[in-house]
Amino acid sequence: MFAALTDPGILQRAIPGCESLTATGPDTYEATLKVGVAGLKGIYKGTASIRDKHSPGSLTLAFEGKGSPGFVRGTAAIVLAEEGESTRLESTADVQVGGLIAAVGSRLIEAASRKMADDFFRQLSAQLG
Amino acid sequence: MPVPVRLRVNNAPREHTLDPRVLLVHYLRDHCNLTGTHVGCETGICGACTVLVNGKAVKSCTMFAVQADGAEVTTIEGLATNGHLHPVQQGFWERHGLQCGYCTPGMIMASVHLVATGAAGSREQIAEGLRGNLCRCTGYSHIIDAVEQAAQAEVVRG
Amino acid sequence: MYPASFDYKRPATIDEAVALLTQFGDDAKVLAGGHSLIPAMKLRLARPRVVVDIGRIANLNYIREAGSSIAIGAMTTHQEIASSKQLQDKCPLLPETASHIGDMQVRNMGTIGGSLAHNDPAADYPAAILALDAEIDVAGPKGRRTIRAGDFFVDLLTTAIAPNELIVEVRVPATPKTVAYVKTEQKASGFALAGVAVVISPAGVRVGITGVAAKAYRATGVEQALKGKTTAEAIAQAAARATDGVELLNDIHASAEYRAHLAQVNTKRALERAASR
Amino acid sequence: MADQSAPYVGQAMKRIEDPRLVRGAGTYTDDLRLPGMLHASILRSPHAHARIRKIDTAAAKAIPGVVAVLTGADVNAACGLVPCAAAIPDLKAPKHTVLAGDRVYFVGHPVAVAIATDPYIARDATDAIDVDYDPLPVVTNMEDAVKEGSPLTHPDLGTNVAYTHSVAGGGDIDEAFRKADRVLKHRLYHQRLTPMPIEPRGAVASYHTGEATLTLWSSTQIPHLLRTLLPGMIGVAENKLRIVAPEVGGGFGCKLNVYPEEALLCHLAMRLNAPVKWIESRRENAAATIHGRDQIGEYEIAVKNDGTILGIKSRTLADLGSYLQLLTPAVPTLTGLVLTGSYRIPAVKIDIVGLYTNKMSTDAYRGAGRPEATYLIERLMDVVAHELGIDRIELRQKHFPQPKEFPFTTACGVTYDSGDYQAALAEAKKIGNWDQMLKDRAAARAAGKLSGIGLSTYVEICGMGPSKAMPAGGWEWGCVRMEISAKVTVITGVSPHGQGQETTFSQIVADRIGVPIGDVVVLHGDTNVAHYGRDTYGSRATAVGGSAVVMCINKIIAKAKTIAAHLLETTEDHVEFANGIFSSPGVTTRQLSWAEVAGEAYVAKNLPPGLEPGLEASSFFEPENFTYPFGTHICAVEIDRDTGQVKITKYIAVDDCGPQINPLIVEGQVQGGIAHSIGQVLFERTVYDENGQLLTGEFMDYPLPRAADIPEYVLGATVTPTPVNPLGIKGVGEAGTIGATPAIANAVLDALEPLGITHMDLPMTPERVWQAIKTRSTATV
Repeated sequence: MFAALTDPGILQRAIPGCESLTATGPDTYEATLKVGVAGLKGIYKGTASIRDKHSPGSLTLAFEGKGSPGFVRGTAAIVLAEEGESTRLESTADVQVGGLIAAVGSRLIEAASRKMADDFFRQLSAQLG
Repeated sequence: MPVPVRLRVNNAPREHTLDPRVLLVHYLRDHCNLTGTHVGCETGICGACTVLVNGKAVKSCTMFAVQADGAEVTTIEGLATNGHLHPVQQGFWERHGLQCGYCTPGMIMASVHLVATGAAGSREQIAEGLRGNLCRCTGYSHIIDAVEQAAQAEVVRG
Repeated sequence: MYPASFDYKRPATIDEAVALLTQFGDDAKVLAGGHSLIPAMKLRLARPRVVVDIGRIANLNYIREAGSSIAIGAMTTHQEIASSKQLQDKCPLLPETASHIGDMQVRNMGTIGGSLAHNDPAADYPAAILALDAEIDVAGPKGRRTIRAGDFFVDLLTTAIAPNELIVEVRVPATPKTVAYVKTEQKASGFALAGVAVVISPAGVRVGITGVAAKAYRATGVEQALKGKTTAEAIAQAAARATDGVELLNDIHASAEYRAHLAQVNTKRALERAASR
Repeated sequence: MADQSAPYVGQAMKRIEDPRLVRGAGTYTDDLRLPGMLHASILRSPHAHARIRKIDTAAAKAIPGVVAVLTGADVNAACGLVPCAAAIPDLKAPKHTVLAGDRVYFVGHPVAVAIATDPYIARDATDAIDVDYDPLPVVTNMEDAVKEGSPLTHPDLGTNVAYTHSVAGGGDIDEAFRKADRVLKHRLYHQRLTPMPIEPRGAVASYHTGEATLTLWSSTQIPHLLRTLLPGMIGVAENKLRIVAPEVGGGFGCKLNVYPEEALLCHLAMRLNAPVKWIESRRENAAATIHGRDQIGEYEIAVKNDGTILGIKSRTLADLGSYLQLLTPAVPTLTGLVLTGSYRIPAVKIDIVGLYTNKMSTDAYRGAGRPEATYLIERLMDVVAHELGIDRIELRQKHFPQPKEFPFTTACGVTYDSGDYQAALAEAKKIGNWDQMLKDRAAARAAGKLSGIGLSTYVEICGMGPSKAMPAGGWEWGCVRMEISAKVTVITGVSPHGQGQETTFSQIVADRIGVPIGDVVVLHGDTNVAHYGRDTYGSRATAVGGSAVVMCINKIIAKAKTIAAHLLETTEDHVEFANGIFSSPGVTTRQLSWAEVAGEAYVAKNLPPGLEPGLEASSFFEPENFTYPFGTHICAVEIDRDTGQVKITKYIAVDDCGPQINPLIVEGQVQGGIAHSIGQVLFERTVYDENGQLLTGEFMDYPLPRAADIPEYVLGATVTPTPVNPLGIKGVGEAGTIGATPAIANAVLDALEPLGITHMDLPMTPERVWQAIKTRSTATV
């Protein structure tokens, strides 16, 4: 499970809108994300990294990217708990957006970031499952 | 890819080839040189850009010019007839319904539609009808006076 | 203020529109009244490569009886719905709701199809569409299909319409006069902080709520609690369940707690108003 | 239409400005079109604080139609520093370049500019600029900024404290507090507000190579101050620079500034040798045009048990934002000047700390400093009345100076010119039917409703002002020319943008010169026409600018009398002038019209020996003091207990701005001002999140009052002329905003008083009101 979480292929498929993920160093990647909801999407280029790895229990995924509507920074702290046969995945995601998108989209941002985080973990579960 | 647009603006035929991303308000201002229609925001809230398209008040900043292909557009410049102010324009003048004048063309065009559709029957109705037009100068009271006067003048004329 | 460039397509028929959407897929956006799409494009939050303007497709703008329902073309404007005598008579909830949308200019341009397809979490129509249990017809490469209101609103800004499909018609049932839409608006934008649509009919009570969650929803908790009763006491108790099981929105305009409260108050008021009609 | 037989002054005349404006024929900055004009679009920082590692403009430059893409490195050396005119001792000021240097300090900070042949392409180009930012720690809250160890807005300054400023006045403050029976404490917050004129800012610059002169059209309140201050930035001499304020679509103080874009546009026009236009978007306006207010004050008030107020101490934190704009640090100090309001309060001590945060600068927004003071003192009056169980009107009356005590010097060190505060209060109670309002409130409360009445008896500082007290001089200039055709041209140094001085000055001139009002033309807003001026702000235009015009009229009439005496073959002391006619009763029956006198003045065939030809006069009017308009506002509200919605059910305002030249215009100013207060008290606020992101960047998120928010008004006036100018007028541009904020807030709290709620921060949004009701209801149940 933990290994899967650090597998770039799985990550790319799990991260919503991740169009490319290229390793540039240990646990760091250059990433292009098409982030947003429905028609309101922006292309963000930046870096993704895996931090605070404590195998097999927890890690943090971080993304930092910029695009014309502003910038996006997000972290997902993931805690894995063994529960008998299965592994329970607990996560907290924190997304910060800046620039234009923050100024005009505050109405939608929280809901949008929540949806993106939900999508991520749903995809991740699917990839892992 | 530019697209052809044919329409009537203030009773005159117009024909242009336009980049489809050109907003109606920019078309009116920059291609027709009708700068009375103003721009105050980019989210369709302030109403400074209000014009009539086929007789209905719309926000010309929230419409591509190509969408008005074939339409009849009336701007503030087309409101007076034979040099005589429209009763709504007259009302705004007489009741001090404007200060800086920037929101005024949009406010007047929206009011013209309200009066024409019989939706200016009371002060409450006028205030509600002007919900799509912001003014930062007047505090609206004199604007409502102006539209009320114009609506009454229309009844008398009507 | 200045949208990015795009290619403009103006299909003359629904089939042409569907073909274009099929051809361009995710790169295309449908332009109906434009009041959701164009502001997003001006801010460059949306930058479709192709805009498919369905404004010139014939026969998408109508309100007519269709058996026990009223059929409304996708390009019918909010104003046309708000002022339709036919709807006021047969399905008064929809015009009442339409009259709360945006402002006069927005209602003159905005369309029911465009609004539903955008599925803004604080739009007014979805509450009524859910409370009416309306049907939405979409056209796609394989022809038309009908989506029930309950299946239509999938998530934030996301609907059951496929990328190559287009809303063509909305059908609402005839209802008694005992309906109401009560809304508290976000002061700046006019969108709903909590908008509650209620239909009381012999078949039961249906409540649709918008503005408080990522998408509009049927307040089934309220409906069940009422058990068809609309006494003051029953309403007060049922309204308290307006946001049961709902993950609430929270922003600078209203906390989750206040949204939930407004949903309850407006549910109570809408039920009272509907019952009194 | 104006009554031609009565004086124009005093009549509620239609405005001369309006025929062009209601036809859409006014020319605003964005309406200018010059041959070969280019369009600029500015790229702004999405970060509240960051280091700029690298800016890549190659992709932007490659777009067809893009003429140039420039960054701070390209333009800052040629554009100088954005000036601050406020002189505060020991002020720590960051260097404010036109575009960001190696750091950005607020969201919206200009970083680069793209210039193209079309505004759409310019906007495409800013999208294509790639900036590599390294985000830095951010401070957005002034109470955090003042703490040790806070992130620093400007690390090079070593502190977030821009200045501290103390004013102590009147008697011994410590003594006052020792003698007090009680000391009441209160904390009041004046939220950050965005002025939001409907016309955003904008500028067009054009360089004339042959003459080596530059013209800048700008949507500004202060063309003359720009002409004074821009030369130091862009290296063009004052007399080679022409500033034009065309029609300006509202200002409210936010266009009383020198902005980086104005210098940048001048530079671009010279650099590219082409006219360049820049028009702000609403989002840019919300992010990078000054904000207002944002003060937190902690107050202590020393009182005797009989209600006598002995002294007030305040400690105010003022959030200045990241840079000092023209008057940024001065605005909070204005609060200190009228803190005692319309009351005799013998001792005051005020400490102000101005703080830098990673936000847009604050500066003068309608009322500038005085709404803050008035809100404080008028809230404190209600707090004292409530705590001591004294009637709030009696408490106020007890502290009013009496009319015969004027000029009245306050503990804050200013001298109120004239006033009859009791008369305004009495008039407001009368026209509002105060006793009935109390009965209605009692009945509403008995019926279980939350009903409240609030009032404020305010005084403000206007007619700015005596030059000694103003950073750039407070005089005003005017010129009146009697043309050879007997038409009258008036040129004023004030720069109206909605206040209607084309009309009110015409009224003054037509009456005093005795010509039909249609023969008067008022010119303004172009420094090549109005050579000198100090522009429009601080409710000064008519009080100070109108007085300069009166001085000119007097000079012209005096000269015309000299000419008339010569033509009538008599001496000046035998010439009478009335209604545009020169006569000499008892000497001759011959009368001279202006046409005859002006004709002679210009053809100059038969002038008195030694008299220069022409009939034109210019004057600088220097006011000896500010003016101090005052009044009483009363507001009644009802609150929806379930939702917290506040509805204003009645609003009464009695304002004394001295004699009114045009009551219709005065009414418009008052109503407009009250609307700003309705917004401030009930819903407006500028919100930054903890990362310094601006969350109220559009009208979608920053609510302006709409027509349906406005109550029916009952308006009245008292008339107490000021002795400080020849017109006796005091100014009215800010009265509504100054008087109304506390009246509305006091009404809301009066409605909630039965629930034991005595305080709420602004804005009193439905959610805040509901939360307060809920908390109290739970506590008391």
